[in-house]
Amino acid sequence: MTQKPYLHIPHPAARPGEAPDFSYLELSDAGAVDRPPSDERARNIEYLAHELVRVLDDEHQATGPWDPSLDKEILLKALRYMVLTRAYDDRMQRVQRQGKISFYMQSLGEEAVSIGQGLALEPGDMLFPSYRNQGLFILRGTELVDLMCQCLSNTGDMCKGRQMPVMYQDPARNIFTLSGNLATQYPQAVGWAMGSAIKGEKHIAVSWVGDGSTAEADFHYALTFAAVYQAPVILNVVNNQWAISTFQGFAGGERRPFAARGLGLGMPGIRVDGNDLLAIYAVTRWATERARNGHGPTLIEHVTYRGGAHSTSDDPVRYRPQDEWAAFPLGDPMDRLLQHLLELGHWSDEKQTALEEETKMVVDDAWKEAISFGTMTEPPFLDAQLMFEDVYKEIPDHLKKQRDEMLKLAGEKS
Amino acid sequence: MTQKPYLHIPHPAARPGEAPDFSYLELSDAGAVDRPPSDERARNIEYLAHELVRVLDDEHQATGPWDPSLDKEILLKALRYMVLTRAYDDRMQRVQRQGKISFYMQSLGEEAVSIGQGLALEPGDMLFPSYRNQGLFILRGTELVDLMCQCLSNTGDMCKGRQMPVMYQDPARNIFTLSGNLATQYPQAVGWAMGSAIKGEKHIAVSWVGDGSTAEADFHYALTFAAVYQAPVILNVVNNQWAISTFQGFAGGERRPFAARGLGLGMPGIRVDGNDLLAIYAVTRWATERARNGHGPTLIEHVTYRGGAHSTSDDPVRYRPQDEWAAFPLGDPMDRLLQHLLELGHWSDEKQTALEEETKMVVDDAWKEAISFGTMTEPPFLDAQLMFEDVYKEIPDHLKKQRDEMLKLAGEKS
Amino acid sequence: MSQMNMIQAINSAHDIMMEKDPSVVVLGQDVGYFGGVFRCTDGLQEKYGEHRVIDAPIAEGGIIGTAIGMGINGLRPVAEIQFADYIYPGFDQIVSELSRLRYRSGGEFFSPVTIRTPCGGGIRGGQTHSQSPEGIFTHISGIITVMPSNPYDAKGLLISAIESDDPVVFFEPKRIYNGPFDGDPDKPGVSWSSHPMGEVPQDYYKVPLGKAAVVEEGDELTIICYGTIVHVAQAAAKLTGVRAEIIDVRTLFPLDIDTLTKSVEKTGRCLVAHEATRFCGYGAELVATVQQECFWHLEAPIERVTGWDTPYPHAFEWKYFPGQKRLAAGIRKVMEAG
Amino acid sequence: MSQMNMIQAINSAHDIMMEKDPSVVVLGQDVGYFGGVFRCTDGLQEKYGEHRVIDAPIAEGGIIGTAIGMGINGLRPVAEIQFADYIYPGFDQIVSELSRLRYRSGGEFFSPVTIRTPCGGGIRGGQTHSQSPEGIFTHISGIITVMPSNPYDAKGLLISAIESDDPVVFFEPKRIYNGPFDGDPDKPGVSWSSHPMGEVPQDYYKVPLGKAAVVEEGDELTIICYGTIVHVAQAAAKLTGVRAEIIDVRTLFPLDIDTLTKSVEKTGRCLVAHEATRFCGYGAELVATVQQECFWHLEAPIERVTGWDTPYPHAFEWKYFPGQKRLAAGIRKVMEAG
Ligand SMILES: Cc1ncc(C[n+]2csc(CCOP(=O)(O)OP(=O)(O)O)c2C)c(N)n1
Ligand SMILES: Cc1ncc(C[n+]2csc(CCOP(=O)(O)OP(=O)(O)O)c2C)c(N)n1
Ligand SMILES: [Mg+2]
Ligand SMILES: [Mg+2]
Repeated sequence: MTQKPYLHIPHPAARPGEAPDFSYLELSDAGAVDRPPSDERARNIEYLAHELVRVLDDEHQATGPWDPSLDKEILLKALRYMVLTRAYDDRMQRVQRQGKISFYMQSLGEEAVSIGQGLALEPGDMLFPSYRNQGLFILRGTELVDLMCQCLSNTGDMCKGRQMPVMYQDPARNIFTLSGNLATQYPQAVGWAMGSAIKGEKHIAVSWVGDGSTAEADFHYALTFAAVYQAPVILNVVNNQWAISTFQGFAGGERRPFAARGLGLGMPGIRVDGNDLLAIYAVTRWATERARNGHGPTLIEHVTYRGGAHSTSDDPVRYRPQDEWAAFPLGDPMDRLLQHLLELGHWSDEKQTALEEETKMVVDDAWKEAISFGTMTEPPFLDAQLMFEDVYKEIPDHLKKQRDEMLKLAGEKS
Repeated sequence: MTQKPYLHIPHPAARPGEAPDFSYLELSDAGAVDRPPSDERARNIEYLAHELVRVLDDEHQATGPWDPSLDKEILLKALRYMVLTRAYDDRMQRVQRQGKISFYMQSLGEEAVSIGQGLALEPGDMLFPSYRNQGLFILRGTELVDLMCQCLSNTGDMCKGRQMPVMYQDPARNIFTLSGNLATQYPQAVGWAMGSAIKGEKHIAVSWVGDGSTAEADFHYALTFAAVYQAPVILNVVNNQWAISTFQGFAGGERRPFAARGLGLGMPGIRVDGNDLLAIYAVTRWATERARNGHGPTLIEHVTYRGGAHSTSDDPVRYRPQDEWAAFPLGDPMDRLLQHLLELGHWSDEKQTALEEETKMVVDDAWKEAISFGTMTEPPFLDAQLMFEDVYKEIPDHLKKQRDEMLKLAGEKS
Repeated sequence: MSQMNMIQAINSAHDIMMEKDPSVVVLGQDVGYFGGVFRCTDGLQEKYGEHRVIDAPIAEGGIIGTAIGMGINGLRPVAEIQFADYIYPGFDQIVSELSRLRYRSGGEFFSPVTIRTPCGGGIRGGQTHSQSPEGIFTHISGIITVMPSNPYDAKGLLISAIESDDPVVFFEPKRIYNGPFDGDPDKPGVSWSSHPMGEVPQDYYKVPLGKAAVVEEGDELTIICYGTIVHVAQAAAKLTGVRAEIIDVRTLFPLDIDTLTKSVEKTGRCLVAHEATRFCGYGAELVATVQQECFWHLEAPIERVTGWDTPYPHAFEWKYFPGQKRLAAGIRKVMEAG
Repeated sequence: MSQMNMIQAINSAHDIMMEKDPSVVVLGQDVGYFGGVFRCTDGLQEKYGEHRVIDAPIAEGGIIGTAIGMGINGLRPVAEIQFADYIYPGFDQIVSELSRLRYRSGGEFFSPVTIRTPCGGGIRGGQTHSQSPEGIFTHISGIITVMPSNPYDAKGLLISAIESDDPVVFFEPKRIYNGPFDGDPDKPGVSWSSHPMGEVPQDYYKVPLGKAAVVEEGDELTIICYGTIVHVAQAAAKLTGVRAEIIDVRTLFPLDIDTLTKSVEKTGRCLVAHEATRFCGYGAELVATVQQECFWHLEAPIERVTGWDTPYPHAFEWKYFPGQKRLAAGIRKVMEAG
């Protein structure tokens, strides 16, 4: 077939007004993908990047070689934290709409990534999250009120008012500070992991970016350095199909999965059902074993869907079918875990209702406490002098002068 | 096998004083690799990135499905231009040693890449070379004297004295201006190719980088944009095993070939014997067909060896065995083509001697002419006012003032 | 004539140039189907097609690198970088390539790329959606740097930029996309429709690159500024009652030195103001140039009022922003000196 | 005490710090087995092993990004960028990350990375091996910027930089690696062994960050400069016979304003000189600061002598370089003014 050169423009399967269509997604059956030993040579396990590791089947049963055989307590913990993360998101989304915070970003539909992976990691492992990993903080125990205070830029804000909402951190729990610049955390995670190896420690680093962010230079740097030095790191691509208004095809996802991006460097990739908490847990354990035992990095692609808008500044109705999420073939991660637990008899609808109620109250209480530290419009306010701190370790003279100028002006009538 | 995480540090097979060892190179037999149709779907031809396309066998015969069946005239033309390129390099290397030019970079051992590919392309195809592609200029007809004048920064210099030696260009012959910054030309080539498709033209773009340069961001950008838009472009990685003092393992070449770097984006890669002019010609034709007929980009890795020092500022004796090139299993590209022509009876040792003599004279004459345009130390000199031109299309006022200041000072005694 | 806000004016400049010149193409993140996160390219893809209004991968260096290549191939690309804070991954292609192409090739190659990018604070964007990095671009030889302060100039300057064979980095102060802003965040927002510079011809016109505008005449003090601060300076001057001559630099490079010196020679006093951080900011060059050219006319030290030398904090946006109070204090200081 | 050139002094600073502090690691292109293209890291890998002196892929952004990560993990990385001209691919990690980490995290994270990079012209490097981009780094809040002018300072400042918990960009003027250079390319090369600042203790010592040095005392004129130009200024002052006070800024940020103002208050005249391009260069800030602080003492406009506002051309290196003649003319101009 001969034709003139043309510019191929990726098109999403459906635009507003059209019927959602996920036929482009290549799916494997639950349990269908082999599980190799975690020290297998990269070139022998390239199939993992092209198939889709799934554990939960259509009957909500765990099946196949990747079934992590989690005990009831862990499963219930996972459910609790997914419910909590969603309730937190929901509340923060609403307070943004009420003008109480300036901005917000939900992780709706992607909660299994943070909760499933968080459960599979050790506390000493260092996390370099993206802005849709609030579940990691919540799971590791960062207080909701602390997260809320950050979003409020109030007197309880861990960032001292410097960052937009959702740019959290938790050094005590080994979670790095979030950046507004996409993908910059990726090579940093690799460097951290290299540092761990240099020091002879067993901790690994883990980082996350979105599908769209894979086009950035830092993605390439991270994969290259990770592969060259066989750094003990897990690099995750959360493919939620969208990057603001552009679908994953604009990041090169039309022909091969993101999990395959490192194969050319000899870095194994695993494509996993990003809405299947068990599968996520299993592949993450596999990758931690590999990294921790000196067999190098793994790239994990989570196939999921961005259930909400990109952020509170975005309106997806303009660029994708409103009912697209409902048609997503991998469903809702929270619901799938719930069904699994019901199926196992570990849980009941009543308990779920009670959990959701209780969670809402927890979130309510946290919010009440958070606003007691001030809001954008209500005191107490952060001291504006903080603006001049932490630019350097010590405040340099010229910043002291500028601070004094500010204070002097604040004291004067205009 | 369990061990502590460690930092894997790539090691070249041999260091100074050790015996060269190329056992790490995975080679295919000549003629052994299948040739698919040029419109074959990328995922069906991934083997091309891992094997090694070779046409010339150990008996110097052309063999197998990739044999381009070139006629005698083209083969002899290829030989002539390889000889000329090497003679040019040799002369320029020597005049640098004599202090006549400030710097030089040879393409010794890699001449087949430029000559083989140059022959396979159309004159309207736009070339974005690296600094080791002098053969492209010579083949397309840029006068040696023009290349020499560039290296001399003299009154005949196409760059008006602004660039270090070897930073040529030839817009009339569709060759872009060289950059000292590695890999920057790669996304530019993709953009040019996108432009060609946007305009509905049939010209393709072709670019080259070294193995070491693949670690740069621009390599990633180029592959991503080329794959996303299916741009009509050929991207070449000239893997000459070394990047100044670091071997190709530091760019991630230890586990998988560079040709495989685009597979994860659905971009076909071909690994070719970079010292086999026939194989290079053949894979390039295949890639041009693919691009020109609207089937998108190809990444070609040329497996070759940097026969000389990195540049005249470098001393490879410090970091690699002196006799490494002699042990390189793919030989010397010029010699292999010569042997093929002898074998075919198209050429003789006498003719080769005559050609080499004649070529030397051509180069001698060119050099004599070039220095008549001035050298670093002998007039005529370029007018220093040129320094202020071409920063902008028109000289802005502040630069006119600076120029006048310079002229005034030049007129004064110090 | 019609009323346009700055977004509409920028959109109109694109539209007119794409209509007029088939070699004009637009690329950037979310600029195509969606029309841009600030909607500056709204409707263009529908009108000119997917081959001329191109959604790009999230790779600023790739956007600029491929735009350069398109420019070499005879196109005239307009690239949008979603926020100026995200231009740094493209910095190498801008500095090492775009701005040096003509020079290094002895004039044989050039690429007429225009890079548009929203800059500045005041929209609660915190440290990664508020930056004004113009001062690191004005130090780079080979590019033109522009920052308009109103819809009329934005359209006329953008058309000039697109037509220019020299590369242009075009900063758009996003705080005034929808209306002029005098620096007082407590006042209700104003729209461009009540502002004379919101009157924008629908057709083609140019505002020349390299020419400053005197937006207020005065004889007591010269205020040199650009972007959002032009409006703040006007309000601050009124506040103090000082008869200030206010100059909107508009094109930061090449700088219209004559307009500045003529004014300072008249007033003898000068204040330089911008939103960017002070140390080594663009204002330093303005001060250095004015003191050089007008030294013997100066009756007081030239004062700078700028953003503080810190990142732009989310919580203290209005303490960071050089608002009316800070400008007024600066004005008084210059007037009282000597 | 022993004689060292600047390369040896820099090497010694690495050696001492690696010996003293096991958390110091070195990474960069060709820095390991080979010892660096300028040999500044020669012998370190042999001594400290491949886990502490690391050859890196050719990816400046990756080098800086991973160095940041190592720093977060408690190491103290020293990253070499082979030429300052090639630092731009790492610009985003420097500006958006390295310099903002402490701030954005409310002081909870920081990464004590030192970035060393050779800069400046005079070695026939043409436009891509001659740049002096310090002025775009000094505009970035959150980093310290240093440029030594001799072996003694180079070692002492580098040790301070490595020990600093703030990130440092450390520019090394490569023209004076092997010997001081007074700006006259026709004179035979001089080695550091005949220069007092080539006397370098073998042991640990520090030159404090943020302190300028008065390298010549004088009362007629203040010359503010740094790097290679310090030596050119000394020669030029001699040429003119003017009793110039010559200040070597050494740390460009934070700037030692007191030393500058004290001198200008004494001399009343000031010349600022650097090799980088003029427009919006570091010199603009020096002029702006001095005119602000010393306005009432100034008897003449502050003059700038700098590289022209063009790229650094290969053929006209010495016409581009602000040599003795240009500095002398600048000195005379300032002395004759008023
Ligand atoms: C360097 C940089 N460029 C652009 C942006 C603006 N931006 C913020 S989020 C986003 C989309 C990211 O998409 P993806 O990586 O898929 O993550 P998702 O939002 O889907 O989780 C863009 C373009 C940015 N923050 N940083
Ligand atoms: C951005 C950038 N970083 C570093 C350099 C310095 N440098 C010049 S050539 C080179 C090695 C390149 O190796 P490779 O890409 O393998 O090409 P080869 O020289 O082997 O042809 C380096 C590091 C540069 N020119 N540009
Ligand atoms: Mg996404
Ligand atoms: Mg190489």
